[in-house]
Parts: sequence; C-alpha cells; structure tokens
Amino acid sequence: MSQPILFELSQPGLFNDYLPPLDVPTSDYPFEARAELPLPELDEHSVVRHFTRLSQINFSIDTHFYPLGSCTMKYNPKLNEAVAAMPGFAGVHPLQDAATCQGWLEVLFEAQNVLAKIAGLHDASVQPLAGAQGEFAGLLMIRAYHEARGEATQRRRIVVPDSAHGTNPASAARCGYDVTSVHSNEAGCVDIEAMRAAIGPDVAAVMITNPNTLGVFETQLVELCEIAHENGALVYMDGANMNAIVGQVRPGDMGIDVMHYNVHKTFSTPHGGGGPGAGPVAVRDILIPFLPSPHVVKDEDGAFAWDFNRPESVGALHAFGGNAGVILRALTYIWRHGDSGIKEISSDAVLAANYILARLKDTYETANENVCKHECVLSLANFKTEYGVTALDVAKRLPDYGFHAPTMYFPTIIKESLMIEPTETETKATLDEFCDAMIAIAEEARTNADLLHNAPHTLSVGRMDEANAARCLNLCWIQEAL
Amino acid sequence: MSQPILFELSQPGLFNDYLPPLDVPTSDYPFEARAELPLPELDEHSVVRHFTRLSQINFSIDTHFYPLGSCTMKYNPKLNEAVAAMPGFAGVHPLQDAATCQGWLEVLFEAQNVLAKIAGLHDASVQPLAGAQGEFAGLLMIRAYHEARGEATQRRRIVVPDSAHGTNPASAARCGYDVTSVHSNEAGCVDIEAMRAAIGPDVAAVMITNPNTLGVFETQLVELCEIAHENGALVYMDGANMNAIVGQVRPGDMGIDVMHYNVHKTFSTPHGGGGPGAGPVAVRDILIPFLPSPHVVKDEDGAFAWDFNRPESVGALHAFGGNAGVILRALTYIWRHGDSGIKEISSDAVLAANYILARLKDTYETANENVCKHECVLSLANFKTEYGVTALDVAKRLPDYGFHAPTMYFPTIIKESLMIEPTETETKATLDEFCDAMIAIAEEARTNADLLHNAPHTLSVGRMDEANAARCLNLCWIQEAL
Amino acid sequence: MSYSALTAADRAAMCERIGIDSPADLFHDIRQSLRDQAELGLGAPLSEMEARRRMAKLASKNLDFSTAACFLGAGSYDHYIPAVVPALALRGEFATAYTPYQAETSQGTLQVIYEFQTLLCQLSGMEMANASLYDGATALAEALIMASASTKRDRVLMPRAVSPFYRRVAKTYTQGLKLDIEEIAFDKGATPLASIEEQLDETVAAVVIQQPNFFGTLEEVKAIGEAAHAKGALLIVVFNPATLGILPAPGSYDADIAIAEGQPLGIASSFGGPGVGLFCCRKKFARLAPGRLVGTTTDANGNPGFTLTLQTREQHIRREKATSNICTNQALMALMATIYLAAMGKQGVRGVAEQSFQKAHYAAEQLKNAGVETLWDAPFFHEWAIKLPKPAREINAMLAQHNIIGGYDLSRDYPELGDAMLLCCTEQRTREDIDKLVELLSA
Amino acid sequence: MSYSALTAADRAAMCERIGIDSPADLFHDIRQSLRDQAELGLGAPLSEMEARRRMAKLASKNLDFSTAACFLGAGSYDHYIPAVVPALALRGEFATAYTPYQAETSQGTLQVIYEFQTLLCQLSGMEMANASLYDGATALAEALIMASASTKRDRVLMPRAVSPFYRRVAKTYTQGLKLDIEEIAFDKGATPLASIEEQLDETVAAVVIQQPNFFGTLEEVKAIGEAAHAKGALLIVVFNPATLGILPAPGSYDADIAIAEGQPLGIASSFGGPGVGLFCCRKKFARLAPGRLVGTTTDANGNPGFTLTLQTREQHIRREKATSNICTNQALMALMATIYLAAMGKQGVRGVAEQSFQKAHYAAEQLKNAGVETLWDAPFFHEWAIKLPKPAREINAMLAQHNIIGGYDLSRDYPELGDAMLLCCTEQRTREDIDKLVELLSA
Ligand SMILES: Cc1ncc(COP(=O)(O)O)c(C=O)c1O
Ligand SMILES: Cc1ncc(COP(=O)(O)O)c(C=O)c1O
Repeated sequence: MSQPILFELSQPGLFNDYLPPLDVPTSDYPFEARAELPLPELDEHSVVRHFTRLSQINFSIDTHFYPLGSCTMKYNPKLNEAVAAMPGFAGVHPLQDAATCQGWLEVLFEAQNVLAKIAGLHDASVQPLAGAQGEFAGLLMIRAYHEARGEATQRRRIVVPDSAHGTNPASAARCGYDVTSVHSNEAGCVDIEAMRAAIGPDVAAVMITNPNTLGVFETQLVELCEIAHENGALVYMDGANMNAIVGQVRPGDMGIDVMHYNVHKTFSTPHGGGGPGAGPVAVRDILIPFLPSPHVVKDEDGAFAWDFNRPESVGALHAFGGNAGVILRALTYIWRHGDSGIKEISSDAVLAANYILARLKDTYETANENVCKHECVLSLANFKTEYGVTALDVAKRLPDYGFHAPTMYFPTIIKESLMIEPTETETKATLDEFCDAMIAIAEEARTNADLLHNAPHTLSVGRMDEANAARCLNLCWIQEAL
Repeated sequence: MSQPILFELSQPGLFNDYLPPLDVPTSDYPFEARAELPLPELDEHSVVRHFTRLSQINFSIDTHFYPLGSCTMKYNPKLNEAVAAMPGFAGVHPLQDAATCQGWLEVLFEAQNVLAKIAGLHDASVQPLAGAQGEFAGLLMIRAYHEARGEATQRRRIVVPDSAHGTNPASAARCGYDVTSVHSNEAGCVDIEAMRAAIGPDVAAVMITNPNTLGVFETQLVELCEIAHENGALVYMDGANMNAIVGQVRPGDMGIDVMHYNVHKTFSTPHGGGGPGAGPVAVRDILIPFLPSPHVVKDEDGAFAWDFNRPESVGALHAFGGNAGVILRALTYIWRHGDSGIKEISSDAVLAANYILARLKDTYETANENVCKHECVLSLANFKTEYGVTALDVAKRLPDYGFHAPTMYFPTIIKESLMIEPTETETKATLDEFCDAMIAIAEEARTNADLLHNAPHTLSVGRMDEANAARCLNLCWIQEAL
Repeated sequence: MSYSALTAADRAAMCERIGIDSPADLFHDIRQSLRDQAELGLGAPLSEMEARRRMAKLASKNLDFSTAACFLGAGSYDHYIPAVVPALALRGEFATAYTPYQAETSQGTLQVIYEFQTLLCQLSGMEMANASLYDGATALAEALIMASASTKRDRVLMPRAVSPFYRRVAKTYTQGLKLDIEEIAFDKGATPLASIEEQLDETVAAVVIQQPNFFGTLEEVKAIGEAAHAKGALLIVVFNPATLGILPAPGSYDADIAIAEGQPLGIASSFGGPGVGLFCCRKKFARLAPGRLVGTTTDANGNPGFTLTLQTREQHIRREKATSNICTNQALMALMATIYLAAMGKQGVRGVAEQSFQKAHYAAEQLKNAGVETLWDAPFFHEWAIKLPKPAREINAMLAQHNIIGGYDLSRDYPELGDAMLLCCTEQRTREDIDKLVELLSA
Repeated sequence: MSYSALTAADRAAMCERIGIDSPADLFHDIRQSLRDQAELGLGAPLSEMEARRRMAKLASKNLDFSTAACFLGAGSYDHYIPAVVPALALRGEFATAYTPYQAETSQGTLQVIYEFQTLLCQLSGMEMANASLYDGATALAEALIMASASTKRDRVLMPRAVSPFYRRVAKTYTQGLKLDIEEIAFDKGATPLASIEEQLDETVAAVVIQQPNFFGTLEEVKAIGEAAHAKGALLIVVFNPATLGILPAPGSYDADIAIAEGQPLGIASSFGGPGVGLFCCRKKFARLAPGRLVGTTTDANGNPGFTLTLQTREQHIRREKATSNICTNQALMALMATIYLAAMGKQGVRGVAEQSFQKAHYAAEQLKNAGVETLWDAPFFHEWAIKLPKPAREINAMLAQHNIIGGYDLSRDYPELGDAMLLCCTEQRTREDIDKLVELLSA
C-alpha cells in the first residue's frame, strides 16, 4: 500500500491553531507582502497519519537487521534521545554567553577529550558535521601545516588507495589538491611498494582507511606512516570503520596524524535516513594550532569557553559549533561504555562479522582470505557468470526474507560485491537467520533465478527503475503533474 | 509476518545495565531469597525491535480510519502527550504534601469544574477510572442519596433500556441492585410508556444513554426524567456518547441527575489498546455530599487541597485520586477548544455520521430512520438471508481496504448490526473512501461471498478462531508448550 | 477551534448530500430551549502554544522527582524508568488502538497482553494473570468479590496492616454486596497469626495479607496461608512487584489470588495514576476472573495468533451476571510494565529489589545511629516506619525546603501511632540522598 | 558493558564455528605492542541511571528556553515547535534508517525527502531543492562553489551584512579553491546597490545577498539581482524560512540559488546543531547541484515510487570530480522541517512570520519610547540592532539574572559599531516578555 503524496491530502481552509492571537499592536509592513503561499493545508490528524504510515514502509535498525557494510548500523540507544530532548540541552542558543551554557560547553569539551583519547592523539575538534567534512577539515589542517612550514605550494598531491570511499578523493579535491589513486594488492590491501613509489616530496598526505573497506586490517600501516613521514607527508585516517578496532588499538600509536570518526556509525547516533552525523577530527600535537575555530577550552577556574582566538586555525566549518546534539548523544554512549565496554564493542562486532564469513564462505566467494574485521565482502561474480544473478539481485531479494540489503558494488575493486557488516548489537539468532536466508537465496539463484531478478516481492513497491528517474527528472511535485 | 513471542528471544546471560553498582554497605535478608526468577533475558536492541514490530501489526487511529461505534476513535492530540510527560506532572507522588503539588491539585480542581459545566451540573469527581466505574460511582451516590432519605431498602431496582451497554446492568449489579431491562420501541428508542410502567416506588434510578447506542437522540428524555423524579427515582446518564451533543445541550438541563464521561472517547485521551481511561462523574447539587472521597477543594486563599472529610461520601474508588494523567490530557484538550471548539466537535461528528448514513443507506439497511447523531447503525440481516454474508464478514473484510471494522453485533437489539462512528477528525476524503469500500464490499457480497467469508486476506493473520481459544485455554506461555 | 478535519466547503457538500441546509438541522431533535441554554462558560479556545504554556506553568508549581529526592512510597514508587519504556509504549500504533475486540487488526496489542500475562505469572509464581484491572486497590476489591463468589462465603479477614488506601476502596466496592470485611489488628507492625486464627472459620471466604505490608514489614505469609487453607478460605496476597526479584513469589507460598499495583514496573507516578492493577490467580478460577483475558488460537490457515477469550464472563455479554463491570482497563500501562520487565530482565528485576532493600536498610541504620528511632524492630523490605519528634507535616515542609520529598504521615490513618512517618528507599536513592536525609532528620 | 547482544555462550559457539579459541584471535593481525598500548583512560562504564543523571546535571547548568525568554537570534531562533514534530520525527523507522540507497526498503524516507524538496520550492518560489546540506553556512559555501562552476568565473561579491558566521565558513570552504570572496561594506545597516555595482563586472560569478540581512534589515534584493544578472552573475540569496510567510520569495525576485538554515522550521536550537542546510536553485543547475536528490520513478510493475537520482554528481560515483564531497547530510532534520511545514501549513507559516514581525516592531517601538535607540532607521523584519550604554556582555549578564537571554553582541564581529546588540523577536515572545525586556534595558 502506498501513501498519497502530502499535497494531495491538502484541503483549502484547514489549519491547526498553534499560535495565539497577536498580543501587540500592529505596524505596517515596509515591503509588499507576498500574495501567494502555495503550502499545503492539513488537519493535524492527517499529518500524523501520513507520516506514521510513511515510517512504516521503511526498513530501519529498530525493525530489521540492517547489515549495510561500512555503515555500522548498530542499535541506537533510546537513552541518547532522552538526553538530547532534555530542555536544558535542546532549548539552548549557541550564542548565549558562556556563563549561561557551561553545561553544554563541558559536554563539548569532554567530547574533545574522550575522542582524542580513543584515537591516541592529542586533541580533537567536534565541529565537523559528518565524515566527509571531517576529511575536509583534516586535509585543510594538513594544508595549513605545510603552509606554516613553507611547503604548501610544493605539496600538491594527496595519495589515496583505490579502495577508499568516494568522499576521500572528493574532500581532497575540495582543498584544491590533486588526487593520486594507488592500486591495492590482490588481497585488497595497501600495496606498500606502490605506495612508496607514489609518495614523494610533492605529497601533502596519504589518506588511509583502516580497517579498509574490505574489512581487512592494514597490517603495514605503521610502515606506510613511516614512509609518509620520511617524505614529509602526513597521514590521514578515515575512521569510518573504527567500530572494528575501537579500544583495541589507537590510530595515533600506529603513526596516524589526524583522523575523523563517524559518530553516526561507531558511536551509535541515529543515522536519520541520511543524517545528521558528526565527523569529529582528532589530531597529533603538531596539528593542534590548526584545529577548526572555535574550539572549547577550560580555564584555570574550571570555567569553559569558546576559543575564537586561533590565528592559525583553518577556520569555521559550521555557523556555530557543529552538530552539538549529535556529539551529546555520542558522549552519552561513550560514557555508558567506559574502557571495558568500548573494547567489547569492537570484539563482538568483529566476532559477528567473522561468524557470518565462516557461515557463508562455502556458499559464496569472498574477498576475505582469512579473518575479517567488522565486515566481510562477498563477490557474486561467479553467480553472475553461472546463473546470471548479480549482487543487485541478491540485495533486492533479502528484504523478502526480512533483512535489509548489504552494501553493494562497494568497494569497487571487488566485482559484484556485497559488503556485510553485522555490528555487535545483533543476537546470534539473528545472524543465523540472516545466513540461512543468504544460503536459501544462493539456492534460489541456482534453481529459480527469475525470483531474484524480479525481487523484491513483498514490499510496498517492486524493484525501482532508477534510470528512469534521471531520464524524466521530477524533483518537485506540481499540481498538474498528477 | 508474525513476530516470535518475547520469551523465545531470551538468551541466558543477557542484561542491560540500567542500575549503578550498589553504593551502600549490605545487610543480610531477613528472609530466604527466592531461588528461581524465570524472567526473560534480552538485550535492549531485541526489546526495541520486538515491540516496534508488534506495534506495526496493529491498526490504530494514527494509522487507520477506525470507525468503531460507541468508541469515539478520534484523533488523540500529541500535545496532550507532551504535557503529560512534563517532569513537573509525571514525576509527582500522589501523597506529597499539598504545598508541593499545587499545580496538580489545580489541574484536578479545574477538571472538576469544567466537567460540571459541560454537563450543566453542579460538581464533578474526576476519580472514576473508566466509564464503568463512573456508572458504579454514580449508582453508589444514588444509593447513598436514597439511604440518606431512608429509602434505601425500599428502592431495590435500576431500570435500564435493553439497548444499554453491558456495563450499565453490570455496574448496577455491583451495587447490589436488581436490574429491570425495558424494551426499546421500534425506532430503538426509549419506550416512554414501557418506562412509565417500569418505574415505581421501588426504583432507585433509571440509567439512560443519550444519544442512545443506535446513535439516536432520546427526544423524550425530559419526560422520562420527569416520570422518574415524580416517582422519587433519580436519572443516571451514560455519557459515552457525549461526542454527539457536547456543547449543544447540557444533560443537566434535560433533568439528568448524574452522568459520567468517557474522557478516552469524548475528550480524546488515547485508548491505549484497552485503557487507561477516566470516567469522571458530574452531579446535581443534591448528590454533592455523596461524591467520592477525596475531592479537590480550593480555600479562600486560593490554595488547593484534598478534602477527605466527606462523611456522606460513597468512599474511594482508587488508591489515590484517580487516573490523574488521563484527566490532565482531557483538561488540556478542553482548554484547547473552549466553548466554540467544543460545539464544533459535536456538530462535525454528527455531520460526518449523517454523511456516511446518507451515502450508505441505499446499499445497506439501516436502523436510523431519519438523522442520526454521532454514529449510524446498519443491519446486515438481509445480506445474511440473501447472500449468507454476515456483519462479521463485512467487519473482517474492511481491513483489506485499509479500514478498521465498525462495532459489530451491538446494540444487540438490531440484528447483524454494524455501528459506524466516524468522529469529527476524519477528512471528507477518508469518509468517502470508506463509503466506497463499503459499497464495493456489498457488491462483493453479491458476487463473491466467499471473499468475505474468508476475509481478511492482507493482514498478519487470517480470520482468528475465537472459539478454539476458549476450548484450549492457553493464557500463559510455558517453555514446553512450543 | 477543534481538531476537526472538515473544511467549510466539505461541510457544505456534506449537507447537500444529506439534504439539509446546515449541520444545525441535525440537532432539530433537541428542543431549541435546551440548546439555547447550553452556554458552557469555558472561555475562549487556547492555541497549542498557550495551552502548553499554561500547563507548563502549573507543572512548575509541583515539586517533582527530577529535582527532589523522594523518600515517599506507601503505594506509589520512584523507581527508575529505562528510556526505552516510554520510547516504545507511546508509539501511536499502541497508544491509539482500541480494545482488541477485532483480533485480526490487533495482533500487536494482543501479543503484548499475552506476554504481560505470562510475565506476571513468571514474576508472581501464579498460574494465570488477566489483562489488567484499574489499580491495585480495585484489584483487591475484585479479588474479594471473586473469592466470595468462588467459595460462596461472605466474610473476609482484612489486616489493618494492609494499605489503608486499598481498604478504603474495598469498602466502597462491597457496600452494596453481601460481603463483610473484618479488620485484624497489627502488633509491632505485623499481623499476628493468632489474631487471624481467632477469626477464621468455615464462613471465611478469604484472608488478605499484604507482603511486605503497608508498613514495609514482612508478614508470616506461609503460616497465615496454611491457616486460611485449613478452613477452606482463600489466601489473597497483595504484593509489590518491585520486591519479587528476591522476595519469595506469592505462588511459592500457595496464594490463591495475588494482586498488586503495577506502577513500580516502569510507570511514572503521575500523581497516582494511571497505574495498572495486576490480577493473578489459580487457573481454576479462570471463568470467575474479572477483566479481559488473552489466549492463543489459530487463524483460518492454522497459523498461530492471539485473541480475547472467555468473553462470556464479561459485561458486554453477560451484563448484570458478569464477573465484574470492568470494561476499559489499563492496557497501555500493562504494555509499559511488559516493556519494563523485558528490558530489565531477570537481572534487572533482581537488582531493583536488592538495591531497594539495601538502601532502605542502610538508611534505617544510619537514622538509628543518628538517634532517629524506627517504630518497630520488625523485619522489613524497603519501607519502614520511624518515630518523629513533631508532626510529619512539619518535618516534610522542612525537608521540601531541601528538595527532599519526605515520608508518608502515618498519623493520618493510624492516629494511635503518634507522630510517625513511613519512609521508603528505591534504587533511585543515592547514598548522598540518604546521608542528606539523615542529617536533616537528626538535626 | 556495551549494547552487545551476544552472550558468553554465543561467543563460544561462534568462535568454535570460526575455528578460533577466543575473539582475541581475530585481532592477531594487530601487533601486540600496539594492542598493549591501547589504554583509553575513559574510566568505568556508567549505568543508564548514572549517565542520565550526569547529563541531567550538565543540562541544569544551562539557561534554557523553558525558563528564560530568548531575544537572541542571529542565525538560530526560538520558534514554537508543535508537539507533533518530535512525536513523528523520532519514530524509530525514520530515525534509525540509513541513507535511502536501497529504494525499495526506503520508500518512507524517500517520499519524505521528495515532499521536503517540494515544500521548499513552494516556500522559496524556486524550481528545485536538494535533500539538505549540513547547515546554512555550508549551504552558502556550496552555492558559491556551484556558482563558480556554472559561470566559470571566480569572483564572488559578499556583503558584510551577510552573517559573519556564514562568511567565516565560506572562507574556510574556498581557501583551497580558485575563488575570491570580496566584501561589500554596509551603510546604515543595509548593502548599498551602488557599492555592489562598483565591483560588478563580467568576472563576477555571483552576488550574495541575505534577506533580511544579518542586522535584520531588508535589502534592495530586486535591484541588486537585476544588477548581477546584467553582468551575467548569479544572484545567491540567503533567506530565513520563517520570514517567507509574508516576505517575497527569493524566486519572485529571480534568485538563481537560494539557501538558508532550516532550523527555524520546527528544529530545536540545541546549542546550534543539528540544524539543516536548505539548498534551492534553478532546475537547469540540477546536474551541478551538491548533495542528494530524490525523484519520482516507477517500479517493475509500473507503480509510482521514489528513488535517489542524478547520483552521478556525487562523491561515491564521481569521486574527486563530484560536485561536492558531502555524503551524510541532515535528513532527520529535513524530516522535522517537512512535518513542521505540513502541520503549520499555509496559515501557520504566515502567522509565524506576521507575529515575529509585529512583535519585533512592537519591541523596537517600546524601546525607542523608553530611550533605547536603534542603531539605524532601516526597515527590518524581526531582528534589529540597538545601541547600548555599556558592553553587551554586561547587559546580557544582567538580563540573565532576570531569566532573559539578551541579544547578540555586535561588537564581536563589527567593532566599528561600538556597544551594540542585535535583538530578535519570534512569535514565542509575549508582550509581557517584551515589556520586561524594555523595563530592564531602560532602567
Ligand atoms: C569509509 C567511509 N569513509 C567516509 C564516509 C563518509 O562519511 P559521512 O557520510 O559521514 O560524510 C563513509 C560513509 O559512508 C564511509 O563509509
Ligand atoms: C455506551 C457505553 N457505556 C459505557 C461504556 C463503558 O465505558 P468504559 O469502557 O470506559 O468502562 C462504554 C464503553 O465501551 C460504552 O460504549
């Protein structure tokens, strides 16, 4: 059952009286008031029913196992929402005098600290609004660092493995850098010799994802950092996959100079159907002067304040101090765990991924030779050849079994890939049911490929024609259009 | 898709650490601690997913048109929930000293007042917990009234029309009264002559529902009250159907001595899948001394207090002061409406019911000759004879069209009845879609009766075998049972 | 204003279809004189902003648990409510559904109630539970009536150590019925077995015992139950679900009926309601039980599911012969209790009981050391009575100044006890809270 | 503790199946020396009760809108949020879904975004909108970059009357790019057309104008737009959605790109974030636009539905050639804005604009009468600047004592203005609030 579009539910004349009558005398407008305001008109009940119904045709962590690789779709604790909804947090203006928002400043200050600690680095900024902006901020800091050393014009290149997420090269481009993409080795890992060849005096930084997007720990990361540092380049770590190693190893200890977290992954803030997230960056001491502005500081009396006086800072990334409400949730989550809990997260997340790998590797080809970290990658290349069944077909069939699809066709270096990240917050029973479904689907591929080609069969819609959307571009409902 | 039972999701050893470590020294128990505690063990994520999924297999006002007659399934405003969740209301103990809960006492006092006003009566108690308990409280007051006049032993009977809701005779029985059921006339209304015959010096009270359960306004209510009063009996009004007349006429003005409201109907407090409700009773001055205890009073200084010193009171109906949180929501709702809004409720609710009646009366037989009030009653008796299709079949088929069933087989005086109450909070478009579905189903009855006999076809389960549940009684899950 | 979804144009079109000029025509069956009288005097409508503001202002006039440490129990308790409980229970699909009369469209609600019934059996050790009653007090009243109906006897023994609030309601409920409630005095805070035995004979339908009793004292439930059973009387136990993580379950000492207020299970105090009445009993009483029951069954295709069952007990079918007049119950609160028990689980429920017990005992000990005497030396769980040097009201006013909600003034219902107060500790009270209370009470 | 769903027994069984002794074996690829170093120093885990308490204590250290009247705007606003907005937006099915890459399992999210895009077009009068950007400031930065890409020019004219917070971010975003931002001075609180014309030529990619500008002043947007277009430059408008109920829509004066912070649309201030960046433009820029777009399509059976579209613009496909690096956006906030606009509807959106305007003008008038001068006599909407006798910081400290959150200290970004403050009124400020402010400021 599909739900009509909001605008078709509009009835001229309906409104909800949220506002009281005006209690002040009126003045004339010093402008010509707009005549047309073509917004919909609905009673509150229709609004409630509309959005409640729409919500029900979504898959979500709250309703379904959602093993999207590289997305860390773990349980989002309800406590975090209760905390964020406290009037003492929700109803505070970002520009209030520091004396009237000490609680908030302390939250951000504490978050800066714990995020630096988890990274094994020296300070952190919680201003970046998502992973991509964290990358951007990190690269700007690297740029500023080189500039301070008079090497900015010399260092024009960023080296990125070909398995990297698209935001890495895109963020580098946003800083005006040229991107050098380096091939991975057969195992999908950094090819240390290719890297050595690519890194020279014109390189500003290497961007590395660890564990990488195949879910494999880059064992030669320490060497890579050494090579980079010998060449005067810094190393940026994309921390999207921190759920695999958080508490087990600190990136700073491996030689990483700057990294971002995706708190909407590792630290369980809800992904919201696409956002908001937060992409705090942690840095080594040499980069502290360049951290985004403002930064939260604590004075000798224990009072917290915004520090805008940061002459070497790369500047501001947000009108105010970032997605504070997201950081608040993440801090709540980190405090809930403490050292021991944080370690348990990665241990169980990795265990779950390896369990899936163990259960599926006889049925599907896999990109992971030995153990994986938080996710494993399957390849449907042989299914495509033999049965004409693609990764897409399997991804579209899984929802019929009550599971969200894995990430598909990423990393691009694996053909017909499905990247499965179970996280630590699924029961073994769920993992088993998922594996059973995957095995059943493999059987369907052999015996009834069309069942897969035509999947899904049980959702509010059948398989969507994405190409058609781009061909007949319709981004905005117009009365006549329907 | 059905959801496994909670207990099957249990995994020994799982728990959620809500509690901090104990921060005080321990003492020995002065009893032998229980050894077995066979409660389930789940991680929080499994709890969330379980109940979220269960919620989705429910029909509700938030998701579906829910035209259950006599239930007034109107929109439940979200504001009311926000108010009830305020810590200053939710986190208050009922036994706090009055000085520390003046806000709550004022809420209850105001509710007593506005409910008396809407009834056109002189005071009200907000203690009764639902309609049935309101009836019970009202009849106890009537009993106390007669006792005070020395007529308690003489007046042993309560007269109730046969169209009354089951709680009316049941509540009378709970007061130790004998129940005299009086037949309605052909129009389904009170037969004034039969009533006159039934009312004598041994009658304590007449219970009357107005509009009655056919959705018809009892035009002879004033006369009925006069007859009762002439005979020394009082008149109780079941106010479950107040949505039809609220603001249009005050029961007190018609001669009613005491009535209850179902605030979970008329005043939009959520029905919660069966409760909680509240059944405040409003009374004429002669009954004030007998109101339940405690009652909320206001002293000369404007301070509010519980009054327990009510020697003639019928006593307490609840450990504390009733479902205060429900009354709070109702008061919020009433304040939102004011006089003009309250009138609009009944006007639109009655209009909607008559519109449905007008649209369906050519297709279905109806119990309503002329206009109805907030609900209309159809009879499937002729369908049963002609096509073997019953009210049950139609009720079970409607969900396939996305609508909840009407109330069926009530009032019992109409054969194969379907009682449809749309309320004022549905759009005309929804009313039309519902009528279209009803007309389509009538056509199905003619052409494909089995489609109806086997309905529903699109829900999480097919038609349930209720008789089997009573035959093989299973009220509690036991490990071995599955 | 109203929440009406009709526009002026809709109204006109609908009137036309009905064949009337205006909606007022639909009220012509009500005499004009009556309609003219119907001025309600409620004032002008409030916008949502105004209504919320007015309510927020009233809320601010209450001292609440978010800023005050509550040592008040006596039937309503400040236990911790995990964030997950309201987050799930208030979902619209649960909150805005009606009673699940139509099983097919209500499987969510029905399964929850079945799980609730089961959880209560697990917690109480009883064989069956119903879908809820109004509150603990009315649950006790229903238990008395059911006991009388099943034994066909009409005397009930009711210790004064049972909550006075419950006894008040039991009195209200039985005033029109042939059912005599006889009070049993207490001694040193507990109900003497001998006093019960004295009154017990073959005309007694049931003996009521509250465990722990209103004073927090632990009663000799086993012996009292045996005495009752020896005379063919039923044992009705009033329990507190928050104690059953460690306290023996009523089923373990052979209760016939066990009832309680379920508010401690994840439900806000909310000035006393809505809470939820828990009603458990032996399975043989199923056909006499009040309220709704959910059972398992199968659908037309043989698939399992849930439905209301034994409805022939109920008022909508049996009318004046019904086992009770209850219709609407406290289903949403039963859902909250269900989610609470599922989330807390075995360990959490045990932890709440343990911590409540230990904190109360620490507090009692500290008070004693500071010179504040307990009223009796009886064994207790997490509530206990202390002697006061002046009226409880005055003490509580002083405590409120320090953001402490003090105990229940026992002199209200037990004047013979003099100035005394019933204190309570739940897991929510920190050592700091307790130390502060001790300091203030001993000052 | 963690939210892990695995038991010890599960772990053992899983290890066995994998063929390892313990989960630690899965980390052997990490050098032991590194693992030994990984002491985080975060301390012990906090139970839910402790974590909530600690956070509640921190929250209590902030002065918030529930007890204080807020006259602070400058980019974040205290507008009324109908109860329906959080009640619906926080539903788990919305909040815990990922980006709707899989269209079939994400129709709820996708339809919401399509409705969001449409509502923004209706409100702004623009031809298309994207699925959201991070915030207003980054939306402006993206607009500059897109304008430069589409015009192939690299100068942008940026009035100083545009929010200094936005200008800061624009500077950050363009530091590595070939894009010069040239500031235009203001005069009497507004941007002189002449100053813009002076700098305008065929090398200018875009002229930015904020309407109302940072000082609340209404700019000559139409003339400025015409001037820009005459030179082939784009007009980028920074708008405030809460004003558009009555203020002419950017589309009506021919904006090419119109961006805004969407926080006023039903989103809590939350110390500045998360809010939502609104990005609207001409349809011809669709292939250059940053961020996600949702379009309509059909499924295999020809039924209508929604999907992400034009993904080839995005980083996950185009990598370093993408139109932007943005991936995660602010979808949940876009949902809140969607629900807000649906619930407020035409009349509500107009009412908010009207009341904000009128209350600000009443306040300005009352202040003037009380001797508090406005900085300029320029026409304004609901924010305006006043002169102060002493530093804003001191005034605000005094106001905070009276539970008033005072205005923005203009001397921070505009020292040349001396002691001055930017005030704001929304529909939330009552006449009583305003009168109290006037009294305190004129005392
Ligand atoms: C490996 C990797 N890097 C970077 C990102 C970008 O993070 P965000 O979406 O928070 O901007 C993602 C997110 O999908 C990712 O998976
Ligand atoms: C006409 C009528 N009277 C009384 C009642 C009983 O009210 P309650 O369920 O609130 O006890 C109802 C409820 O269904 C009813 O419809």
